[in-house]
Amino acid sequence: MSDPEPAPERGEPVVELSGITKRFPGVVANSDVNLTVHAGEVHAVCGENGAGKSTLMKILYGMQKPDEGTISINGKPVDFRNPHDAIRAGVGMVHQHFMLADNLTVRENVLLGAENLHGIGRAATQRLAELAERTGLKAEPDTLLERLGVADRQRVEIVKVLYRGARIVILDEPTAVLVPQEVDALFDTVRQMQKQGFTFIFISHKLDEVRAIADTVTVIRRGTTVGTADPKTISSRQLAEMMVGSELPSPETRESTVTDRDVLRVSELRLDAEGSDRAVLDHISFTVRAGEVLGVAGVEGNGQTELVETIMGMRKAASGTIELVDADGNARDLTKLGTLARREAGIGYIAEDRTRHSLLLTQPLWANRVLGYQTRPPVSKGQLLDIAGARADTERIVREYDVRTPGIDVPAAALSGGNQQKLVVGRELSGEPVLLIASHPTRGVDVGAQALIWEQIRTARARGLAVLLISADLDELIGLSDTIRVMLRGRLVSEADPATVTPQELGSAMTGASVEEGE
Amino acid sequence: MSTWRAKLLPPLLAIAFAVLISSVALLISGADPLNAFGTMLSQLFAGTTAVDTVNLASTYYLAGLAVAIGFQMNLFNIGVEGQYRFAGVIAAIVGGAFVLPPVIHAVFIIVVGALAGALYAAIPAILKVTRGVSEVISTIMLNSIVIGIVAYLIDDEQFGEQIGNNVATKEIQPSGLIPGIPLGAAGTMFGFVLIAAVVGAAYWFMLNRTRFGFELKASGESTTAAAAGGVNSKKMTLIAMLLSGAVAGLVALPELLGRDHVYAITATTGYGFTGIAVALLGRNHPAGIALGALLWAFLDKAAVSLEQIQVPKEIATIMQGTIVLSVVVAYEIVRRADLAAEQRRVGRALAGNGKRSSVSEGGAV
Amino acid sequence: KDSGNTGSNNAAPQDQGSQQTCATAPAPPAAAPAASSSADAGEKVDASALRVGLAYDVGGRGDASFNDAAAAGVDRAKAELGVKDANESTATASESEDSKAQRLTQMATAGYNPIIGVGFAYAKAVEAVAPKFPNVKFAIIDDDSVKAPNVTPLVFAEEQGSFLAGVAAVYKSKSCHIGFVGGVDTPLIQKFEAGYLQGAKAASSKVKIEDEYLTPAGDISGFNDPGKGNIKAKAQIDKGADVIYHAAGASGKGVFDAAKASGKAKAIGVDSDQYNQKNVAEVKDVIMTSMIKRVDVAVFEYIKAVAKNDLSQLPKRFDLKVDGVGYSTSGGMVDDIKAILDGYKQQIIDGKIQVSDKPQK
Amino acid sequence: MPGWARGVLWAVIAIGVLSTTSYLTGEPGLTSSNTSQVALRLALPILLAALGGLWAERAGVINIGLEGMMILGTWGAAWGAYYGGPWAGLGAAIVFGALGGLLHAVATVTFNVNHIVSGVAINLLGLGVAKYLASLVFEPLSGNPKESPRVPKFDTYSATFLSDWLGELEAGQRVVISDVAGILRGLITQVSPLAMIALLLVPVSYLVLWRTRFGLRLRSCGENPVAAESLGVNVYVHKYSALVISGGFAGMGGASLVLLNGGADYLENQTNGRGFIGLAAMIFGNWRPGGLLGGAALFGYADGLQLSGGGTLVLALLYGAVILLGVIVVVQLIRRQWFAAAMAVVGAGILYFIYWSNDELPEQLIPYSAHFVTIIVLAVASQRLRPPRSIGKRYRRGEGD
Ligand SMILES: Nc1ncnc2c1ncn2[C@@H]1O[C@H](COP(=O)(O)OP(=O)(O)OP(=O)(O)O)[C@@H](O)[C@H]1O
Ligand SMILES: Nc1ncnc2c1ncn2[C@@H]1O[C@H](COP(=O)(O)OP(=O)(O)OP(=O)(O)O)[C@@H](O)[C@H]1O
Ligand SMILES: [Mg+2]
Ligand SMILES: [Mg+2]
Repeated sequence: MSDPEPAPERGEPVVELSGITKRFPGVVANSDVNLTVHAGEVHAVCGENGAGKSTLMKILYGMQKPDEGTISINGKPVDFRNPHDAIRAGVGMVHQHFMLADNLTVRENVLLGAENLHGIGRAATQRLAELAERTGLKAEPDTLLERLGVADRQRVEIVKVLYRGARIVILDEPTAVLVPQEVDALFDTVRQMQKQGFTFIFISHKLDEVRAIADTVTVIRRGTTVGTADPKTISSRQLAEMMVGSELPSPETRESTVTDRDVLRVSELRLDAEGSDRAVLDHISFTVRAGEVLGVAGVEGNGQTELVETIMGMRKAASGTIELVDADGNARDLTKLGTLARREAGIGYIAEDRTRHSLLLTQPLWANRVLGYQTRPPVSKGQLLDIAGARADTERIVREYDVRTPGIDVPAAALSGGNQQKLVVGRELSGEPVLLIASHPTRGVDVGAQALIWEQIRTARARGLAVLLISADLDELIGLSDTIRVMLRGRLVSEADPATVTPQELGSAMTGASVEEGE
Repeated sequence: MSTWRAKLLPPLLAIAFAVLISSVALLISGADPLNAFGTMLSQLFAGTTAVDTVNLASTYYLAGLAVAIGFQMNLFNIGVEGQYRFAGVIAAIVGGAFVLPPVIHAVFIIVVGALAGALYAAIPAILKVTRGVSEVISTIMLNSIVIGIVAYLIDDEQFGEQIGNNVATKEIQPSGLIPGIPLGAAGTMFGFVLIAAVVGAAYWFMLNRTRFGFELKASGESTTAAAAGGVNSKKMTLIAMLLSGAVAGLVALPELLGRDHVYAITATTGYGFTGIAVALLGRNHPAGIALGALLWAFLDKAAVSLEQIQVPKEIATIMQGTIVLSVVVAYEIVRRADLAAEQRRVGRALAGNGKRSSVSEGGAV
Repeated sequence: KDSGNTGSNNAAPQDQGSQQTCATAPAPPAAAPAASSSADAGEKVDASALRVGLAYDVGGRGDASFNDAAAAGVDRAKAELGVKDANESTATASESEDSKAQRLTQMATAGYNPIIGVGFAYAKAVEAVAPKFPNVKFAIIDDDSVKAPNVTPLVFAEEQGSFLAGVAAVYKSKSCHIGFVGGVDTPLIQKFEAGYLQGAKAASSKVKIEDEYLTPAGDISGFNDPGKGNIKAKAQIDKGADVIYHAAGASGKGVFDAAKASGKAKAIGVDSDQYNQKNVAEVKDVIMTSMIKRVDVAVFEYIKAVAKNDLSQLPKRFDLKVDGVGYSTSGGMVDDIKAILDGYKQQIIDGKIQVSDKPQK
Repeated sequence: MPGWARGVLWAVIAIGVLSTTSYLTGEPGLTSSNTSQVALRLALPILLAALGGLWAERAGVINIGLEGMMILGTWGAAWGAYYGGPWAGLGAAIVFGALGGLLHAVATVTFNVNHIVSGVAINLLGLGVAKYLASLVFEPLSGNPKESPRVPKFDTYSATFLSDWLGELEAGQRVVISDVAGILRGLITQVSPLAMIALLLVPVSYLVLWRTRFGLRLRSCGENPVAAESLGVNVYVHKYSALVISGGFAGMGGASLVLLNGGADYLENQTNGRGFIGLAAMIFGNWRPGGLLGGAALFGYADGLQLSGGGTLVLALLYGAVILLGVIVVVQLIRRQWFAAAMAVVGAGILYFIYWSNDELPEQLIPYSAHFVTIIVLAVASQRLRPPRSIGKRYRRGEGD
């Protein structure tokens, strides 16, 4: 890799990682990584899935010990035995996967481990309120964390870091679950704090975000630093090439393949919240046609998850009908069927949370191929499993979808997120589905894998597959969809044309700023 | 190879450690450990002890399988204890009430036992599925309640009859019994040992080769993923619990049909709890459970011979506890050693294949 | 703080007028001083060649109950008959049936002869093992269901001894209200219950009897829970009972404690002379008598008979007549009614009173 | 509704149902002071075991080794009390139980042993070690390897003045007032210090676990240990402390079988499954101190009733269950839970039929009344059990994601 221009100096180096090496069984996560972060900057770290970013940050935060290498904070060499040491040195970290306890309150989550700072009484409450104000956290301190949405959880994480008086804040993929407005709000906060002298290390796959917020960017590939650049002068395309050594893919749909044959007809669907008659979904009607990608936009928590799970039969609709039409035009009422029957009728399902809904983490890859298809060839014959068939078909998916794995006998947990996702996509496109329900199909997946997944969806669509796409990534949504519907508070409120709509317009429709335009 | 090492070393380490701990206890109480262990081993080959051990192990094996089925679904069926006793008394009553042609009679009793076990397991299963009652509580309660039910059924005003000072069900006629396998002076092995082996094989096949077994494991591992994959976890809970109960229903039968022919108030209790230990020792694997059952039965039998040389037989209980703990600790230690070795090997070959052990325990990933 | 013996101050209203005696039946004629039948110690028997095997039921030596009594019998045989080698082994609560057979087999193989199974739980095991060792003599306590030439049953007439306990209870009850606490509801314990009820009713037509068990058959915790025995006895005392007979093994301790705490009730012990037992010494002043079951005598007599190689003289049943059962007088609390008790005893021995071994409720 | 209000509401409903039943069936025994006194005594070991379970499980460790720790406690209690009086006995019981807890911690926390395996092993070890020590230490003293010599017990205390006044109220046989008086009076008469400590430990556990920094850290280890670790909490230390405390409480539970008047001294197998019942009471109480107190009280009450009242009182209790189901039917109808209401109606019908058609229940089943009651209450009460999120999961420092 050519070494691009070094970024202009900004103040003293506050973090210096040099020669960091970390090995895990079977993998070298970091090898001889060097990273220098200067005071008051936002320093982005980019890299593919599994490049070793999180590992590096965990080392800086004292959660893991490097096998080799040294860490200096503010010019002084340090040896962190645990996060407590790091916190004392002024390092705070917001983790890629939230580090929150659902059954504790917001206050408890923040105070945990930092009770000495302001006690657990009034002083603590007051400090908490100040920080909540600063980060825009609206939740009451005594609400249980499980009630909060993702954006608020993110805020709680940031409050946690600030509460501990961190001056160096690590944000590990903080934007993966946020909508544009929320990302903007986050960035505002970051910029404001940057002015107050905080230093940020910011990890993201989204290159435009990196370009928007970072002062410096360091790229990591396969565990080593590839180089450091100034994001203001480097293009996204160049950055991506540094990361993966290939072209930046784009989600743009080429020519339209929409036919006039209906595949999924949903009408007047209604879902009630558990144990009450409050509607979570109401008056949901739409149709997806063969060869069409119908995108659903919406801020998380507005019913997209529930919609998908209702169509899949994992939740029971209170009223309304769901019909699937096969290639010969025979409509089949799915409303009363169970999940398995719906899958057998030809629905493929990429769930939004792959570890919870798509994978058996401790089971080998070939067993994961069986999940959801246990009644159908090639993975089963009658009541018996066809293990040879399942293995062969898993090999096929690994090949066709470029799943990077040492073999098909490793447990799914041993794959990185992106590779897990490729496996899931491969599985759900097996067995000739007529409809694919794809929830956040590329969430947390690196650009290479993302391109591959998009390509596979497009290919299937060209063959006549109908796709219901849910995504928080508005570029993806606009690029892939033939039609976009916006979901707000359990209703489909408006429609947008992906050819003309901008992410900003879509974002304001999603937040209800333009409800009146719909319906 | 490392897999063999990972499988066999831990139990050996554990037994060595347990022997060490017990030796200390023996020395404190003034006994000679060598003599004690020598007696335990030599008695195994004296008289019918070896065969008795296998017979007892068949009972433990069934109990272990019953518990393991529940564990596959993350159900903690402490209730095997209650289920086998309920099934035992029902099978004895029903079996003693009729005379059917040979074989048919025995098969009939076995079916009744399995059904009765499943029936008693249906209570916690239904409570769990419809009302969300924790199976741990309900089975703990049902384990006690079964004592009352057995006492009620066995009472001579109901189905029992008094023999001397004992009370037992009516004797099952020879047509209902399962003939033993005579081994000369070594004793008679229960015919049920073979049936237990068949049940074990069926368990393995069910788990690894059938769609049902897959669904069972899937919902045991992740109810959410299973649900998205079209597996109804409530249904699986119900079926797993009933199956577990049905196997539990067989636990009393080796002794009932092979030796006792009646179910008496002096019938042995506690097999269900032993089953938990045995299942865990065998890591829910049918062959592992078999080894666990044999080891456990051996220790039980050895305890009896210890008394012959005036050694406190609590030593056997202490050894059982120590073995259970040290087997699992040893597995963990060996696993960690393997992992570290793997880590060192990484530099050379990158595509390591030793990852499996780390995650196969459902550990933090 | 509560003072030592606070009685339960909300006891049921008592029959204050019960100073007159509760007994309604006329006392039986006093018995002639009986010649004790087992006391013909004249002849000298040498059993030094015998190696005795003793297989205990759950509890074993030191259980202060029938296992202990069996041990006492062997100890006496060692002292008086010169038995040198006695092997003892104890069952555990959750062992399987064939462990008992294994125990007997190991003893037989090791050359022990005779071998005594203590407790009816050994019936099946003896039945299975005895035929394999035709030259070894087996005895089994509390069971006579095993029919084999080399097996000797050693059974007792617990109901006869308990009959006397019932009579004593009636004579000592001020409220004419007595109680029975059984440990586990088995046929064996029902014999104690049956005799007690019959004895009490024979002595009084108006006596009120509380009659309860701690656990049903099969739940041996009833013999092992003094706390529950205590609550049960306290409840009976609260209802007005003032003499309580227990046949509840270790749970009996709780019964004594309840009687002691009430400050007015008395208790009747079981199996051995509990007045002299160490672990209830603190409350012995409430143990007015105990129904004694002479397992020690049976074991001793059996060993002696084996040594003489003449089992025919052994009683078929150890009953009142052969002093296999009886009552204790330690503490002197029943000295005043001794004549009455002995009168009933004589009537039973003479067959004028037949004591049933099934409770007539 | 806050937790304490819910607790009070349940207590009020329970007393209401009991006094109604007592009035309708003419059985004052349901609410007599004697009954509540016995209930307290029987509930004590269960309550302490349940508290032990609470501490362990709040820190994320399943503890089915409570039974074994209790057994160690009974041995320790007898040994300590024999040589140093009841307080020394209590201390020794706590230490012995805590040793059991420590072993569980070594196995589950340090070696990541499956929690249930370790619990099963500790139950075996507790039994084996106690037997072994008993034959080593007690047999020479008592001549009996199964039993300790008699040991000194705790004195009991009564609030005499209050008690007398309540006694008058109780004797008055006025509806509700007498019932409440009876129940209260039982709870303040002849109470041992151990009972007071145990009852006090319920609010103390609440305060420590929910209102102190130590408690917060401890609970966070049960909810999300990786998050706790990421905030600098030493998860190992907290899990260890929780298990030692858990074992100590279980040991106290053992002591409550040995050191109370009228109970046993050390006696082999005397715990007889109470550790498991304690675990059940804790789950019943939704892993909360107030809830587990309710579970233990329910069990102790039902057990006491059958022991001191026999079949007739149990039958009366059955009648009470019918009334309770009636209340539940109304509640469920208001909540528009038609299915649950229908189930409750059916249940009430069956129970009423049993009540109406029997003068006496099968005597073999009566000793298990408490077990039946527990199941019935669980089946009709709504189930929103919420175990700590990371319970039973393995945790190793640095292995989280
Ligand atoms: N706890 C662990 N045990 C074993 N290997 C690990 C562990 N954590 C990380 N790894 C390895 O380290 C490599 C780097 O992982 P890391 O999580 O740092 O990637 P990343 O750059 O954060 O990727 P992503 O963008 O997907 O978050 C992975 O490929 C994995 O093989
Ligand atoms: N227990 C483990 N054993 C071996 N490798 C592991 C283990 N846990 C994680 N890994 C490795 O960690 C890497 C990253 O896994 P992880 O689940 O953190 O995904 P990720 O890189 O963070 O992806 P995403 O960004 O989508 O979350 C994988 O490549 C995998 O090889
Ligand atoms: Mg990462
Ligand atoms: Mg990662």
